[in-house]
Amino acid sequence: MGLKQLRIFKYFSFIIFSLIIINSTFVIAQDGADSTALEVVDSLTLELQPQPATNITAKDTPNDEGGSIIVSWNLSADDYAGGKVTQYKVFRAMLTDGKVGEFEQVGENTAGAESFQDGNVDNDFQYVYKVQAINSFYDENAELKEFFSESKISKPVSSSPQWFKMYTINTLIGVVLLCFFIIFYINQASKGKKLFIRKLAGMEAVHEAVGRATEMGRKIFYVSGLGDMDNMQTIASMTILGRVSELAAEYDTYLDVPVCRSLVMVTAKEVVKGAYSKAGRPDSFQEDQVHYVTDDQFGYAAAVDGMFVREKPATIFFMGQFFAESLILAETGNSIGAIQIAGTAMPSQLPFFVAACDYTLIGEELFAASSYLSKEPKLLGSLKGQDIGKGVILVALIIGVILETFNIWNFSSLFSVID
Amino acid sequence: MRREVPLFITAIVGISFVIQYFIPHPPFSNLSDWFSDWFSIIQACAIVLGALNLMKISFLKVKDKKPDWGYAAVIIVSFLFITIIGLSEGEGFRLPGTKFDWIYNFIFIPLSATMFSILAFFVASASYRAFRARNFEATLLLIAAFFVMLGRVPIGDLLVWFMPEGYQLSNLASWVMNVPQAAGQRAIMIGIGLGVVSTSLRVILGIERSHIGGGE
Amino acid sequence: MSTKVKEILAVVAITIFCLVFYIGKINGWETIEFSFTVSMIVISLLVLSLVWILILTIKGNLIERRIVFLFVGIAVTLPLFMGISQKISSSPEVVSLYESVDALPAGSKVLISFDYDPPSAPELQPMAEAFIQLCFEKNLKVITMGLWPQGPQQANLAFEKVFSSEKLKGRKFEYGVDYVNLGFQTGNEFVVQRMGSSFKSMFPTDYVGNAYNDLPLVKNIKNFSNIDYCFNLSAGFPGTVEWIQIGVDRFGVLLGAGNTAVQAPQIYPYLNAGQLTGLLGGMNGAAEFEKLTEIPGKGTKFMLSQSFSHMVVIAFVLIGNVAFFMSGRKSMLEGNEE
Amino acid sequence: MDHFSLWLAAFLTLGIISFLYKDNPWYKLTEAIFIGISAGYWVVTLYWDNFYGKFWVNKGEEPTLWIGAFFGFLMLLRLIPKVGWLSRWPLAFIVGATSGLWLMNYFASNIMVQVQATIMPLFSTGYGTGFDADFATIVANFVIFFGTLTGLVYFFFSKEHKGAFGVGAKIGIFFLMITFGASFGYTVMSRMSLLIGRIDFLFGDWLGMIQ
Repeated sequence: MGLKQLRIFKYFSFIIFSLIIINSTFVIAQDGADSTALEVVDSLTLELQPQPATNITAKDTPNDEGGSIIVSWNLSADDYAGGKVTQYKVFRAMLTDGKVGEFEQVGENTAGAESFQDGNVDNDFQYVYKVQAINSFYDENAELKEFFSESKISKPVSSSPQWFKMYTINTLIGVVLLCFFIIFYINQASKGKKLFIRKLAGMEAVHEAVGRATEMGRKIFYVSGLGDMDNMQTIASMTILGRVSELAAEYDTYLDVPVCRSLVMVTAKEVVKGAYSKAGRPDSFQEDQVHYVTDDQFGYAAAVDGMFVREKPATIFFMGQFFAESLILAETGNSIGAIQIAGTAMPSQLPFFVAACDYTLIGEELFAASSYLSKEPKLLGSLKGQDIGKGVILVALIIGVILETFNIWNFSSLFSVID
Repeated sequence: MRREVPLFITAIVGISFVIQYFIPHPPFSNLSDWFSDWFSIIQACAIVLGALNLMKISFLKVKDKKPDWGYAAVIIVSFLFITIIGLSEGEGFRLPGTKFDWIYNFIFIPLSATMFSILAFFVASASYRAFRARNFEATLLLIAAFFVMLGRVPIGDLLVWFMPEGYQLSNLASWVMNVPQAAGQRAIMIGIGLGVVSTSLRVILGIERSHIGGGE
Repeated sequence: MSTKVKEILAVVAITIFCLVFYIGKINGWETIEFSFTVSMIVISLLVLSLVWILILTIKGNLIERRIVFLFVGIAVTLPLFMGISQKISSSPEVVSLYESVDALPAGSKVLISFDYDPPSAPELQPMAEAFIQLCFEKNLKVITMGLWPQGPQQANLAFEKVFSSEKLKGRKFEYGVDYVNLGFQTGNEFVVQRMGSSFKSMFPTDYVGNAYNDLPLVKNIKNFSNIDYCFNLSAGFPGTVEWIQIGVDRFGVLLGAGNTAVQAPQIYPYLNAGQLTGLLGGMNGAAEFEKLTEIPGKGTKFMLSQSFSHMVVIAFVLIGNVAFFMSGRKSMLEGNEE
Repeated sequence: MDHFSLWLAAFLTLGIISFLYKDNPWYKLTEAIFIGISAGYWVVTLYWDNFYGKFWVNKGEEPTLWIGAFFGFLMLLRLIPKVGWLSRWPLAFIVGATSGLWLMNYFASNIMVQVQATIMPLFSTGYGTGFDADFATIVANFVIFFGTLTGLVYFFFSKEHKGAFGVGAKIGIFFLMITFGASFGYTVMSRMSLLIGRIDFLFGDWLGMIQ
């Protein structure tokens, strides 16, 4: 060790020695845990100890339900690629009557990180934070060595819940606008205003398909897919089932509804029963028309496939959320020569429905189908409202692209949904 | 009562769940958590109905000696078999080494994985019999499918070995997926978004009410 | 001979075949691998039979479904016996996934959600293995969970495989410190939603029953803000879409995804919109990722069969269409072929 | 894996495959086993995970869970025809909550975010970077923009697809078809992978013929 280094060493040990004294004199609350690391102070420590993080700030996490505080800091001077800092540890203490309590570690973050979110705090209590810059590594004996330096303590902070997520204001405006259009046109329609709705090929064919089954004296199958009742596609499918079963009741054709979710079974029973009584044939309804098979995707597919092959229905409806089973079902239905009408919002299954079924409702058309089938003006009004929404989106797309292309305004930021 | 209360429940619950998106403050912040718990519990109760329904239909088949009644008996036996074992096994029924786990590994997986894999055969059959270039649209569908299928396996690049790096079938497939395909998907997605909003709204407003038993 | 007798004979023949090879397996027979010449002969035979099908079809009689099935079965099985290797390219979405993981500093916490079950394992398991191994090679901490009940089992299988790999053999990984398997929780997308406020409320214990707070790796993880990277392996619902809608859009996590090929096209718009850092699609995605990470696995092994199967499907579409145009479109559109 | 387990798995696997030949007793047997086992599997899973795991274990700490249990109880009342109509309440609850949640989730993720992603400067790699895009990027930007635009036009319900609007819708349908084609290609890929996985089981794990 050269003379110069020796001098620096002496100089530093003096400072640290005085620090220890100051520490033990003024901060009695802090016990051994912190000072132990300072015991073995040699040149190696000095060399390996990183500079502390600076400018520690803590603030309540905005737009949340409370219980969370964001701690941020400026990087230690030794935090760069290849620098000494490998990690930051964040410590927290509660502040009661102006007195700082015991610090405990609440988390860590990797080198290069400038903040940490502490989600384990209670609302309306005061806290202070400090951050340790850590240099840890395995030495030649494969023992973990750790050196650290501590930052100053942050100003006290407390967390609280907010009543509104400020950054969702654009979403709020958008959704209110869209709902307004829909409700407005529903109103218009129920006042008797005539609205034009284009033909949906699949829905035009429903009467014909049900009629065909009646002529042939065969069953109709209605498959509502794999979704449970917490799925909008299934709910849309149930409303379509209502219209289809009404028709089936009128034509007096047997409608078979195998389902793979118990809740869907319960709902479908309500729907079919309601439709039969609406069509004036409550007695034709049989409880077992709607029956549960199994919750399992392929158990269900195997069973329904078997039913198709053995009972040879004249008409099959596939409406709702479908996955891989769509192909087995549609292909088998096609091979027995049934008329098939399908509708789903699952893009991955659409090509097979398009290929193997006579008519296919694509995406949004599935949601429009029940309105279309009902021919009820109110429901058709909602389609018009949707279209206005679509128009607004088209205009926004065009204006936005022009503005951004010519560097006038970052229009797309209006549609951001994250903070 | 029979119709008004459900409509009321749907409306109130629906509106609260729309609001919870904007308000982080309790109790709104807890709503979706509660719903997920409640839904799980309701689901668990509802499956009793489903299972009873399946048992009833199978049992009637056996009792009336309808055609294929033997298979209905197999359904009943295998259902009871796994249910009794699973329920008696306790909370850790799924851990490796349990009887339930054995049933899962050697009965359930082979069955469902095979059912899944025979889709490959149906795909091939559908390709041969159903995918026809009937018109321009269908032709476009097939061409896109060709390039993607070829571009996504090593053999595709082998077929166009003469093309320079960066212009091979795999690059073309990537382009199709990332550009026109993504544009189409996006249009479908936006459409679905509008459809969902509109249907949800109709349900919440009580205009669409078949889920609680049809029209009137 | 009646059909019935033939069928019984076929079943008997298959049974004997299986028995012979099973007994052979027990007695330590070697696996079979075709030489290059044999492989080429097999390939030519396959091509010839396709030509035969083409001729038959043009003549106006569509071949039976069952022959199509049989052909597919053979064309997918035989390549598994061939020892031909192929050059695997790398698509941008796979590269960007690799780079985003590569950029993570050592010690970062990576959450992997296993949202699939064994039937989808052929596609997703190779991704899981390569991804976990990459994490360990880069000294990242791995936390796994599942939105599907069978997911955590798949995670365990992947860990076992990775620990026994050549590259990591000498190293020790401590459960609870280097990796944790949190297990499965019901509630679909709500699980993700709730993890946004608290992991612990969703996973009070891990897969084997240790309390959350007893696991050093996770005890200080409150929610997504303490996670550096998420990776989701998905075979449907709930899966990548839910992780994007809630994890990314609401809580701002950094997400990469591995999907079954069926799912993947739907994910591209999200990828395009920057909601995902990268995407592995299907077995091809797995093979490309294996190549980038230099961890060869089943994805690479199965690629030859995959190539063959694609060629077969393309051939069938072409044959169907050639016949369709040559024999007049009308008659075939009307006829319900069987 | 012992011999019995392996052979059982193989027996069931081949039983399902035999359906490809035709509907036969072997398939019907495996199908029946499949239906029974899978229905039972879900009963067990839902009981332990949902009822026991969610409700029974936590019922003391979380009083709100009782509301769920009450709804579940109402659901079971279907078994008694006289008061069966009460099961509409939990249904109404589920449908209402789903509607509310989906309304917002889809509005945000499918509309807002996708619109945001589609609005981009056509000649730049990002906003405010100047006209710095290369030719390929410019083409891609244009295609994505017009593809999304025309695809949306196709979905208009209240306007006849005629004139300029009809042309838009027509182009839109082309994009949808490319999308379906790509989906088809990927689905083929996926299905074939699964078949390969199964064949690997038969010839690898079971018969030991391949590595």
